[in-house]
Amino acid sequence: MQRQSLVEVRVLYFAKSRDLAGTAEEIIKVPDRVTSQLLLEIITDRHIELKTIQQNLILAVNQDYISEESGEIQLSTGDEIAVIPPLSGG
Amino acid sequence: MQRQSLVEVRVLYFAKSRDLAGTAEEIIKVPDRVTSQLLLEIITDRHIELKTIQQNLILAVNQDYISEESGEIQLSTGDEIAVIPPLSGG
Amino acid sequence: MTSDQVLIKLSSSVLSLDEATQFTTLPECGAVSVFIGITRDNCNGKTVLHLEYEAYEAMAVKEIQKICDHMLKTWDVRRIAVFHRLGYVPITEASVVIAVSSPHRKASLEAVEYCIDTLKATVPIWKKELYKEGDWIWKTNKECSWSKDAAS
Amino acid sequence: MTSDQVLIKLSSSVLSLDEATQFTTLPECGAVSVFIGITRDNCNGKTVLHLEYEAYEAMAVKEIQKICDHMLKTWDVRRIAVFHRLGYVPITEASVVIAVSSPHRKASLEAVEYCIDTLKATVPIWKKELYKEGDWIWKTNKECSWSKDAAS
Repeated sequence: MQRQSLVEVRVLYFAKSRDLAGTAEEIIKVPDRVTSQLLLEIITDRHIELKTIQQNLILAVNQDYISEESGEIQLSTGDEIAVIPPLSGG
Repeated sequence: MQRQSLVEVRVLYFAKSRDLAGTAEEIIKVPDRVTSQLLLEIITDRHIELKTIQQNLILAVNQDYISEESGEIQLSTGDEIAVIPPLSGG
Repeated sequence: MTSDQVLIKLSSSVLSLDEATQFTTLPECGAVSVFIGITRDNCNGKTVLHLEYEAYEAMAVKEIQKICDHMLKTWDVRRIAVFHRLGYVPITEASVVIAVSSPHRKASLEAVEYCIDTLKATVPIWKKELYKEGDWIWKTNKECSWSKDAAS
Repeated sequence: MTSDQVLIKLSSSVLSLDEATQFTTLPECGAVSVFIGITRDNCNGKTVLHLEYEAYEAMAVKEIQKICDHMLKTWDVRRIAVFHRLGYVPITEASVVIAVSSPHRKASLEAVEYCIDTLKATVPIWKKELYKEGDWIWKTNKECSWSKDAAS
Protein backbone atom coordinates (compact mmCIF):
# COMPACT_ATOMS: atom_id res chain seq x y z
CA MET A 1 0.00 0.00 0.00
CA GLN A 2 1.17 3.53 -0.83
CA ARG A 3 2.51 5.63 2.06
CA GLN A 4 -0.28 7.58 3.65
CA SER A 5 -0.63 10.89 5.46
CA LEU A 6 -3.37 11.83 7.88
CA VAL A 7 -5.65 14.72 7.16
CA GLU A 8 -8.08 16.61 9.40
CA VAL A 9 -11.66 16.39 8.29
CA ARG A 10 -14.96 17.60 9.72
CA VAL A 11 -17.53 14.87 10.33
CA LEU A 12 -21.24 15.77 10.47
CA TYR A 13 -23.88 13.57 12.06
CA PHE A 14 -27.60 13.79 11.34
CA ALA A 15 -30.87 12.46 12.75
CA LYS A 16 -30.38 9.00 14.26
CA SER A 17 -26.63 9.04 13.61
CA ARG A 18 -26.39 12.24 15.68
CA ASP A 19 -28.51 10.74 18.45
CA LEU A 20 -26.22 7.70 18.61
CA ALA A 21 -22.92 9.55 18.19
CA GLY A 22 -23.90 12.08 20.83
CA THR A 23 -22.60 14.95 18.73
CA ALA A 24 -23.61 16.91 15.62
CA GLU A 25 -20.04 17.33 14.38
CA GLU A 26 -16.40 16.78 15.21
CA ILE A 27 -12.95 17.15 13.72
CA ILE A 28 -10.99 13.91 13.28
CA LYS A 29 -7.83 12.69 11.55
CA VAL A 30 -8.16 10.09 8.82
CA PRO A 31 -5.89 8.70 6.12
CA ASP A 32 -5.82 10.83 2.98
CA ARG A 33 -6.73 7.84 0.79
CA VAL A 34 -9.60 5.63 1.91
CA THR A 35 -12.51 3.57 0.66
CA SER A 36 -15.97 4.45 1.93
CA GLN A 37 -16.05 1.16 3.85
CA LEU A 38 -12.81 1.97 5.68
CA LEU A 39 -13.93 5.53 6.40
CA LEU A 40 -17.23 4.27 7.85
CA GLU A 41 -15.29 1.76 9.96
CA ILE A 42 -13.06 4.52 11.35
CA ILE A 43 -16.09 6.64 12.23
CA THR A 44 -18.13 3.86 13.84
CA ASP A 45 -15.06 2.76 15.84
CA ARG A 46 -15.10 6.23 17.40
CA HIS A 47 -18.79 5.93 18.26
CA ILE A 48 -19.55 2.33 19.06
CA GLU A 49 -23.29 2.93 19.28
CA LEU A 50 -23.26 3.67 15.52
CA LYS A 51 -22.39 0.01 14.91
CA THR A 52 -26.05 -0.81 15.55
CA ILE A 53 -27.08 1.06 12.41
CA GLN A 54 -23.87 0.80 10.38
CA GLN A 55 -25.60 -1.30 7.70
CA ASN A 56 -28.07 1.58 7.23
CA LEU A 57 -25.54 4.36 6.88
CA ILE A 58 -23.83 5.84 3.90
CA LEU A 59 -21.37 8.68 3.69
CA ALA A 60 -21.08 11.88 1.70
CA VAL A 61 -17.81 13.66 1.03
CA ASN A 62 -18.11 17.38 0.35
CA GLN A 63 -21.83 16.93 -0.25
CA ASP A 64 -21.52 14.05 -2.71
CA TYR A 65 -22.65 10.56 -1.82
CA ILE A 66 -19.92 7.93 -1.90
CA SER A 67 -20.18 4.16 -1.99
CA GLU A 68 -17.98 1.10 -2.51
CA GLU A 69 -18.34 1.79 -6.22
CA SER A 70 -16.55 5.09 -5.67
CA GLY A 71 -13.36 3.11 -5.07
CA GLU A 72 -10.51 4.79 -3.26
CA ILE A 73 -11.20 8.41 -2.35
CA GLN A 74 -8.63 11.18 -2.02
CA LEU A 75 -9.23 13.33 1.07
CA SER A 76 -7.77 16.73 1.96
CA THR A 77 -7.57 18.75 5.13
CA GLY A 78 -10.83 20.60 5.64
CA ASP A 79 -12.99 18.10 3.75
CA GLU A 80 -16.49 17.53 5.09
CA ILE A 81 -17.73 14.01 5.74
CA ALA A 82 -21.42 13.44 6.44
CA VAL A 83 -22.79 10.32 8.14
CA ILE A 84 -26.17 9.79 6.53
CA PRO A 85 -28.91 7.54 7.94
CA PRO A 86 -31.85 6.41 5.78
CA LEU A 87 -33.73 9.35 4.30
CA SER A 88 -37.25 10.39 5.16
CA GLY A 89 -37.80 13.69 3.37
CA GLY A 90 -40.77 14.53 1.19
CA MET B 1 -92.90 0.84 -38.42
CA GLN B 2 -94.97 1.43 -35.31
CA ARG B 3 -97.41 4.36 -35.32
CA GLN B 4 -95.76 7.45 -33.96
CA SER B 5 -96.85 10.59 -32.16
CA LEU B 6 -95.08 13.90 -32.17
CA VAL B 7 -93.75 15.40 -28.94
CA GLU B 8 -92.54 18.92 -28.17
CA VAL B 9 -88.93 19.06 -27.06
CA ARG B 10 -86.55 21.86 -26.21
CA VAL B 11 -83.36 21.91 -28.32
CA LEU B 12 -80.27 23.66 -26.95
CA TYR B 13 -77.36 24.77 -29.13
CA PHE B 14 -73.85 25.50 -27.85
CA ALA B 15 -70.64 27.10 -29.12
CA LYS B 16 -70.23 26.57 -32.86
CA SER B 17 -73.59 24.84 -33.17
CA ARG B 18 -75.24 27.95 -31.69
CA ASP B 19 -73.28 30.22 -34.05
CA LEU B 20 -74.44 28.18 -37.05
CA ALA B 21 -78.04 27.63 -35.92
CA GLY B 22 -78.44 31.30 -35.09
CA THR B 23 -80.21 30.51 -31.83
CA ALA B 24 -79.35 29.19 -28.36
CA GLU B 25 -82.57 27.22 -28.01
CA GLU B 26 -85.91 26.46 -29.59
CA ILE B 27 -88.96 24.28 -29.13
CA ILE B 28 -89.64 21.79 -31.92
CA LYS B 29 -91.85 18.78 -32.58
CA VAL B 30 -90.22 15.43 -33.19
CA PRO B 31 -91.40 11.81 -33.31
CA ASP B 32 -91.61 10.21 -29.87
CA ARG B 33 -89.37 7.30 -30.97
CA VAL B 34 -86.18 8.12 -32.85
CA THR B 35 -82.59 7.06 -33.31
CA SER B 36 -79.90 9.65 -32.63
CA GLN B 37 -79.07 9.73 -36.34
CA LEU B 38 -82.68 10.57 -37.28
CA LEU B 39 -82.94 13.17 -34.54
CA LEU B 40 -79.74 14.84 -35.72
CA GLU B 41 -81.07 14.77 -39.29
CA ILE B 42 -84.29 16.50 -38.20
CA ILE B 43 -82.33 19.19 -36.38
CA THR B 44 -79.81 19.87 -39.14
CA ASP B 45 -82.66 20.00 -41.70
CA ARG B 46 -84.05 22.93 -39.69
CA HIS B 47 -80.68 24.69 -39.70
CA ILE B 48 -78.93 23.90 -42.95
CA GLU B 49 -75.68 25.58 -41.86
CA LEU B 50 -75.29 22.83 -39.24
CA LYS B 51 -74.81 20.31 -42.07
CA THR B 52 -71.25 21.64 -42.41
CA ILE B 53 -70.34 20.26 -38.98
CA GLN B 54 -72.89 17.45 -38.69
CA GLN B 55 -70.11 14.81 -38.65
CA ASN B 56 -68.67 16.57 -35.60
CA LEU B 57 -71.89 16.76 -33.58
CA ILE B 58 -73.42 14.45 -31.07
CA LEU B 59 -76.60 14.80 -29.10
CA ALA B 60 -77.54 14.57 -25.46
CA VAL B 61 -81.05 13.80 -24.23
CA ASN B 62 -81.86 15.06 -20.77
CA GLN B 63 -78.14 15.58 -20.09
CA ASP B 64 -77.05 12.09 -21.19
CA TYR B 65 -75.01 11.55 -24.34
CA ILE B 66 -76.69 9.39 -26.96
CA SER B 67 -75.20 7.64 -29.98
CA GLU B 68 -76.15 5.10 -32.62
CA GLU B 69 -75.37 2.48 -29.99
CA SER B 70 -78.22 3.88 -27.89
CA GLY B 71 -80.62 2.40 -30.44
CA GLU B 72 -84.14 3.78 -30.58
CA ILE B 73 -84.84 6.44 -27.97
CA GLN B 74 -88.20 7.17 -26.36
CA LEU B 75 -88.89 10.91 -26.15
CA SER B 76 -91.54 12.75 -24.12
CA THR B 77 -92.96 16.24 -24.20
CA GLY B 78 -90.63 18.59 -22.35
CA ASP B 79 -87.47 16.55 -22.95
CA GLU B 80 -84.27 18.52 -23.48
CA ILE B 81 -82.08 17.79 -26.51
CA ALA B 82 -78.58 19.30 -26.66
CA VAL B 83 -76.60 19.68 -29.89
CA ILE B 84 -73.02 19.22 -28.81
CA PRO B 85 -69.99 20.21 -30.93
CA PRO B 86 -66.50 18.85 -30.14
CA LEU B 87 -65.46 19.62 -26.57
CA SER B 88 -62.66 21.96 -25.52
CA GLY B 89 -62.91 22.21 -21.76
CA GLY B 90 -60.02 21.77 -19.35
CA MET C 1 -72.28 21.39 -5.93
CA THR C 2 -70.87 19.73 -2.83
CA SER C 3 -71.01 16.42 -1.16
CA ASP C 4 -68.88 15.15 1.66
CA GLN C 5 -66.07 14.12 -0.69
CA VAL C 6 -66.54 16.13 -3.89
CA LEU C 7 -66.63 19.85 -4.56
CA ILE C 8 -67.49 20.94 -8.11
CA LYS C 9 -67.67 24.58 -9.19
CA LEU C 10 -68.26 26.32 -12.50
CA SER C 11 -67.34 29.95 -11.97
CA SER C 12 -67.14 33.19 -13.92
CA SER C 13 -64.62 34.63 -11.45
CA VAL C 14 -61.01 33.74 -10.63
CA LEU C 15 -60.70 30.13 -9.44
CA SER C 16 -59.43 29.69 -5.89
CA LEU C 17 -56.51 27.30 -5.57
CA ASP C 18 -56.61 27.78 -1.79
CA GLU C 19 -60.26 26.73 -1.65
CA ALA C 20 -59.47 23.58 -3.65
CA THR C 21 -56.51 22.58 -1.49
CA GLN C 22 -58.27 23.47 1.75
CA PHE C 23 -61.28 21.36 0.81
CA THR C 24 -59.06 18.37 -0.01
CA THR C 25 -56.66 18.59 2.97
CA LEU C 26 -57.55 15.96 5.60
CA PRO C 27 -55.64 14.66 8.63
CA GLU C 28 -55.56 11.13 7.21
CA CYS C 29 -54.20 12.24 3.82
CA GLY C 30 -50.48 12.57 3.28
CA ALA C 31 -50.83 13.73 -0.32
CA VAL C 32 -52.67 16.37 -2.31
CA SER C 33 -52.06 16.40 -6.06
CA VAL C 34 -53.18 19.43 -8.05
CA PHE C 35 -53.55 20.16 -11.73
CA ILE C 36 -53.97 23.74 -12.96
CA GLY C 37 -54.81 24.39 -16.62
CA ILE C 38 -53.72 27.88 -17.60
CA THR C 39 -54.54 30.20 -20.49
CA ARG C 40 -51.54 30.25 -22.86
CA ASP C 41 -50.55 33.29 -24.90
CA ASN C 42 -50.01 31.42 -28.15
CA CYS C 43 -51.31 28.59 -30.24
CA ASN C 44 -49.72 27.38 -33.48
CA GLY C 45 -47.89 30.63 -33.95
CA LYS C 46 -50.87 32.89 -33.30
CA THR C 47 -50.96 35.29 -30.37
CA VAL C 48 -53.88 34.58 -28.05
CA LEU C 49 -55.46 37.63 -26.38
CA HIS C 50 -57.83 35.75 -24.09
CA LEU C 51 -60.24 32.84 -23.90
CA GLU C 52 -63.98 32.59 -23.49
CA TYR C 53 -65.43 29.44 -21.99
CA GLU C 54 -69.00 28.25 -22.31
CA ALA C 55 -70.69 25.23 -20.71
CA TYR C 56 -73.86 23.20 -20.79
CA GLU C 57 -73.75 23.76 -17.06
CA ALA C 58 -76.16 21.20 -15.66
CA MET C 59 -74.69 18.43 -17.80
CA ALA C 60 -71.12 19.57 -17.17
CA VAL C 61 -71.64 19.18 -13.41
CA LYS C 62 -73.24 15.77 -13.99
CA GLU C 63 -70.35 14.54 -16.14
CA ILE C 64 -67.75 15.83 -13.65
CA GLN C 65 -69.63 14.03 -10.88
CA LYS C 66 -69.39 10.79 -12.91
CA ILE C 67 -65.63 11.30 -13.25
CA CYS C 68 -65.31 11.84 -9.51
CA ASP C 69 -67.44 8.77 -8.72
CA HIS C 70 -65.13 6.69 -10.89
CA MET C 71 -62.06 8.14 -9.15
CA LEU C 72 -63.48 7.37 -5.70
CA LYS C 73 -64.20 3.78 -6.81
CA THR C 74 -60.87 3.21 -8.55
CA TRP C 75 -58.33 4.78 -6.20
CA ASP C 76 -58.01 5.28 -2.46
CA VAL C 77 -58.74 8.99 -2.75
CA ARG C 78 -60.66 10.84 -0.09
CA ARG C 79 -61.57 14.32 -1.41
CA ILE C 80 -61.77 15.81 -4.89
CA ALA C 81 -62.21 19.44 -5.93
CA VAL C 82 -62.87 20.29 -9.59
CA PHE C 83 -63.24 23.97 -10.52
CA HIS C 84 -63.74 25.20 -14.08
CA ARG C 85 -63.78 28.80 -15.24
CA LEU C 86 -66.55 30.16 -17.48
CA GLY C 87 -66.69 33.33 -19.52
CA TYR C 88 -63.71 35.60 -20.16
CA VAL C 89 -60.31 34.27 -19.04
CA PRO C 90 -57.16 36.39 -19.52
CA ILE C 91 -53.67 35.01 -20.21
CA THR C 92 -52.02 33.15 -17.29
CA GLU C 93 -55.28 32.80 -15.33
CA ALA C 94 -56.50 29.32 -14.52
CA SER C 95 -59.26 27.72 -16.59
CA VAL C 96 -59.35 24.58 -14.49
CA VAL C 97 -58.16 23.61 -11.01
CA ILE C 98 -58.31 19.99 -9.88
CA ALA C 99 -57.16 18.85 -6.43
CA VAL C 100 -57.21 15.27 -5.14
CA SER C 101 -56.21 13.97 -1.72
CA SER C 102 -55.17 10.47 -0.68
CA PRO C 103 -53.34 8.84 2.23
CA HIS C 104 -50.42 7.97 -0.12
CA ARG C 105 -49.29 9.91 -3.15
CA LYS C 106 -49.51 7.36 -5.98
CA ALA C 107 -53.31 7.36 -5.84
CA SER C 108 -53.69 11.14 -5.96
CA LEU C 109 -51.10 11.49 -8.74
CA GLU C 110 -52.82 8.88 -10.91
CA ALA C 111 -56.32 10.12 -10.12
CA VAL C 112 -55.60 13.76 -10.94
CA GLU C 113 -54.24 12.73 -14.34
CA TYR C 114 -57.31 10.58 -15.02
CA CYS C 115 -59.52 13.50 -13.99
CA ILE C 116 -58.08 16.10 -16.37
CA ASP C 117 -57.82 13.59 -19.24
CA THR C 118 -61.43 12.47 -18.85
CA LEU C 119 -62.75 15.99 -18.26
CA LYS C 120 -61.29 16.97 -21.62
CA ALA C 121 -62.97 13.98 -23.27
CA THR C 122 -66.48 14.05 -21.76
CA VAL C 123 -67.50 17.33 -20.10
CA PRO C 124 -69.60 19.68 -22.27
CA ILE C 125 -67.49 22.81 -21.97
CA TRP C 126 -66.19 24.79 -24.96
CA LYS C 127 -63.28 27.18 -25.38
CA LYS C 128 -63.22 30.09 -27.82
CA GLU C 129 -59.71 31.35 -28.45
CA LEU C 130 -59.47 35.03 -29.42
CA TYR C 131 -56.43 36.21 -31.33
CA LYS C 132 -54.51 39.47 -31.59
CA GLU C 133 -55.48 39.76 -35.27
CA GLY C 134 -59.16 39.98 -34.30
CA ASP C 135 -60.20 36.50 -35.40
CA TRP C 136 -61.25 33.64 -33.16
CA ILE C 137 -61.93 29.93 -33.22
CA TRP C 138 -63.85 27.33 -31.20
CA LYS C 139 -61.19 24.82 -30.13
CA THR C 140 -61.41 21.04 -30.12
CA ASN C 141 -59.74 18.76 -27.58
CA LYS C 142 -57.89 15.86 -29.19
CA GLU C 143 -59.44 13.75 -26.42
CA CYS C 144 -62.94 14.36 -27.82
CA SER C 145 -63.98 11.08 -29.41
CA TRP C 146 -66.49 12.48 -31.89
CA SER C 147 -64.26 15.10 -33.42
CA LYS C 148 -63.26 14.30 -36.99
CA ASP C 149 -60.53 16.95 -37.13
CA ALA C 150 -59.14 17.12 -33.62
CA ALA C 151 -56.69 19.98 -33.21
CA SER C 152 -55.13 21.53 -30.15
CA MET D 1 -31.71 29.38 -4.17
CA THR D 2 -33.06 30.71 -7.44
CA SER D 3 -32.17 30.55 -11.04
CA ASP D 4 -34.28 31.60 -13.97
CA GLN D 5 -36.10 28.25 -14.05
CA VAL D 6 -35.73 26.72 -10.59
CA LEU D 7 -36.74 27.93 -7.14
CA ILE D 8 -35.65 25.79 -4.18
CA LYS D 9 -36.46 26.66 -0.58
CA LEU D 10 -35.88 24.96 2.75
CA SER D 11 -38.02 26.78 5.28
CA SER D 12 -38.89 26.65 8.95
CA SER D 13 -42.16 28.50 8.35
CA VAL D 14 -45.36 27.59 6.52
CA LEU D 15 -44.70 26.77 2.87
CA SER D 16 -46.38 29.08 0.37
CA LEU D 17 -48.37 27.28 -2.32
CA ASP D 18 -49.12 30.65 -3.92
CA GLU D 19 -45.43 31.45 -4.21
CA ALA D 20 -44.76 28.08 -5.86
CA THR D 21 -47.57 28.44 -8.38
CA GLN D 22 -46.82 32.10 -9.08
CA PHE D 23 -43.18 31.29 -9.77
CA THR D 24 -44.12 28.51 -12.19
CA THR D 25 -46.95 30.29 -14.05
CA LEU D 26 -45.75 31.51 -17.47
CA PRO D 27 -47.66 32.78 -20.52
CA GLU D 28 -46.34 29.92 -22.67
CA CYS D 29 -47.32 27.23 -20.17
CA GLY D 30 -50.78 25.72 -20.30
CA ALA D 31 -50.18 23.42 -17.33
CA VAL D 32 -48.96 23.60 -13.75
CA SER D 33 -48.86 20.33 -11.81
CA VAL D 34 -48.43 20.47 -8.05
CA PHE D 35 -47.66 17.91 -5.39
CA ILE D 36 -48.19 18.71 -1.71
CA GLY D 37 -46.95 16.29 0.95
CA ILE D 38 -48.95 16.75 4.15
CA THR D 39 -48.41 15.73 7.76
CA ARG D 40 -50.75 12.82 8.53
CA ASP D 41 -52.30 12.24 11.94
CA ASN D 42 -51.60 8.52 12.08
CA CYS D 43 -49.07 5.92 11.09
CA ASN D 44 -49.53 2.16 11.56
CA GLY D 45 -52.23 2.70 14.14
CA LYS D 46 -50.32 5.25 16.20
CA THR D 47 -51.55 8.81 16.64
CA VAL D 48 -49.05 11.32 15.32
CA LEU D 49 -48.86 14.65 17.21
CA HIS D 50 -46.49 16.43 14.84
CA LEU D 51 -43.34 16.00 12.80
CA GLU D 52 -39.88 17.45 13.05
CA TYR D 53 -37.77 17.69 9.92
CA GLU D 54 -34.02 18.04 9.75
CA ALA D 55 -31.77 18.50 6.71
CA TYR D 56 -28.16 18.51 5.66
CA GLU D 57 -29.13 21.80 4.09
CA ALA D 58 -26.32 22.55 1.67
CA MET D 59 -26.39 19.01 0.28
CA ALA D 60 -30.19 18.90 0.21
CA VAL D 61 -30.26 21.97 -2.03
CA LYS D 62 -27.57 20.43 -4.23
CA GLU D 63 -29.46 17.13 -4.60
CA ILE D 64 -32.73 18.93 -5.34
CA GLN D 65 -30.91 20.99 -7.99
CA LYS D 66 -29.72 17.74 -9.60
CA ILE D 67 -33.31 16.46 -9.66
CA CYS D 68 -34.46 19.69 -11.31
CA ASP D 69 -31.63 19.60 -13.86
CA HIS D 70 -32.70 16.08 -14.82
CA MET D 71 -36.34 17.21 -15.13
CA LEU D 72 -35.39 20.14 -17.37
CA LYS D 73 -33.37 17.79 -19.59
CA THR D 74 -35.95 14.99 -19.71
CA TRP D 75 -39.25 16.85 -20.17
CA ASP D 76 -40.38 20.05 -21.82
CA VAL D 77 -40.87 21.78 -18.48
CA ARG D 78 -40.16 25.47 -18.04
CA ARG D 79 -40.22 26.30 -14.31
CA ILE D 80 -39.87 24.20 -11.17
CA ALA D 81 -40.46 25.16 -7.54
CA VAL D 82 -39.45 22.78 -4.75
CA PHE D 83 -40.13 23.85 -1.17
CA HIS D 84 -39.42 21.66 1.87
CA ARG D 85 -40.34 22.39 5.47
CA LEU D 86 -37.81 22.10 8.26
CA GLY D 87 -38.33 21.96 12.01
CA TYR D 88 -41.70 21.50 13.69
CA VAL D 89 -44.64 20.68 11.37
CA PRO D 90 -48.16 20.24 12.79
CA ILE D 91 -50.82 17.90 11.42
CA THR D 92 -52.28 18.91 8.01
CA GLU D 93 -49.53 21.41 7.26
CA ALA D 94 -47.40 20.85 4.16
CA SER D 95 -43.94 19.33 4.48
CA VAL D 96 -43.21 19.60 0.77
CA VAL D 97 -44.65 21.62 -2.11
CA ILE D 98 -43.53 20.91 -5.67
CA ALA D 99 -44.86 22.84 -8.67
CA VAL D 100 -43.88 22.24 -12.30
CA SER D 101 -45.03 24.12 -15.39
CA SER D 102 -45.04 23.01 -19.03
CA PRO D 103 -46.73 24.05 -22.28
CA HIS D 104 -48.73 20.76 -22.25
CA ARG D 105 -49.85 18.81 -19.22
CA LYS D 106 -48.31 15.35 -19.76
CA ALA D 107 -44.81 16.70 -19.14
CA SER D 108 -45.66 18.49 -15.92
CA LEU D 109 -47.67 15.53 -14.59
CA GLU D 110 -44.82 13.08 -15.24
CA ALA D 111 -42.14 15.46 -14.02
CA VAL D 112 -43.83 16.24 -10.72
CA GLU D 113 -44.14 12.51 -9.98
CA TYR D 114 -40.46 11.97 -10.83
CA CYS D 115 -39.55 14.89 -8.58
CA ILE D 116 -41.30 13.68 -5.41
CA ASP D 117 -40.19 10.07 -5.97
CA THR D 118 -36.55 11.04 -6.46
CA LEU D 119 -36.58 13.59 -3.64
CA LYS D 120 -37.63 10.81 -1.28
CA ALA D 121 -34.81 8.61 -2.55
CA THR D 122 -31.85 11.02 -2.68
CA VAL D 123 -32.29 14.25 -0.69
CA PRO D 124 -30.69 14.26 2.78
CA ILE D 125 -33.72 15.26 4.82
CA TRP D 126 -35.01 13.32 7.82
CA LYS D 127 -38.40 13.13 9.49
CA LYS D 128 -38.96 12.48 13.17
CA GLU D 129 -42.51 11.41 13.93
CA LEU D 130 -43.74 12.24 17.43
CA TYR D 131 -46.60 10.24 18.91
CA LYS D 132 -49.39 10.91 21.38
CA GLU D 133 -47.92 8.34 23.76
CA GLY D 134 -44.75 10.44 24.09
CA ASP D 135 -42.45 8.26 22.00
CA TRP D 136 -40.96 9.10 18.64
CA ILE D 137 -39.12 7.55 15.74
CA TRP D 138 -36.88 8.61 12.86
CA LYS D 139 -38.71 7.45 9.74
CA THR D 140 -37.29 5.77 6.65
CA ASN D 141 -38.58 6.24 3.11
CA LYS D 142 -39.03 2.96 1.27
CA GLU D 143 -37.42 4.77 -1.70
CA CYS D 144 -34.12 5.05 0.18
CA SER D 145 -31.78 2.55 -1.47
CA TRP D 146 -29.47 1.98 1.47
CA SER D 147 -32.09 1.23 4.05
CA LYS D 148 -32.12 -2.42 5.11
CA ASP D 149 -35.48 -2.18 6.88
CA ALA D 150 -37.48 0.32 4.87
CA ALA D 151 -40.77 1.19 6.51
CA SER D 152 -43.28 3.94 5.86
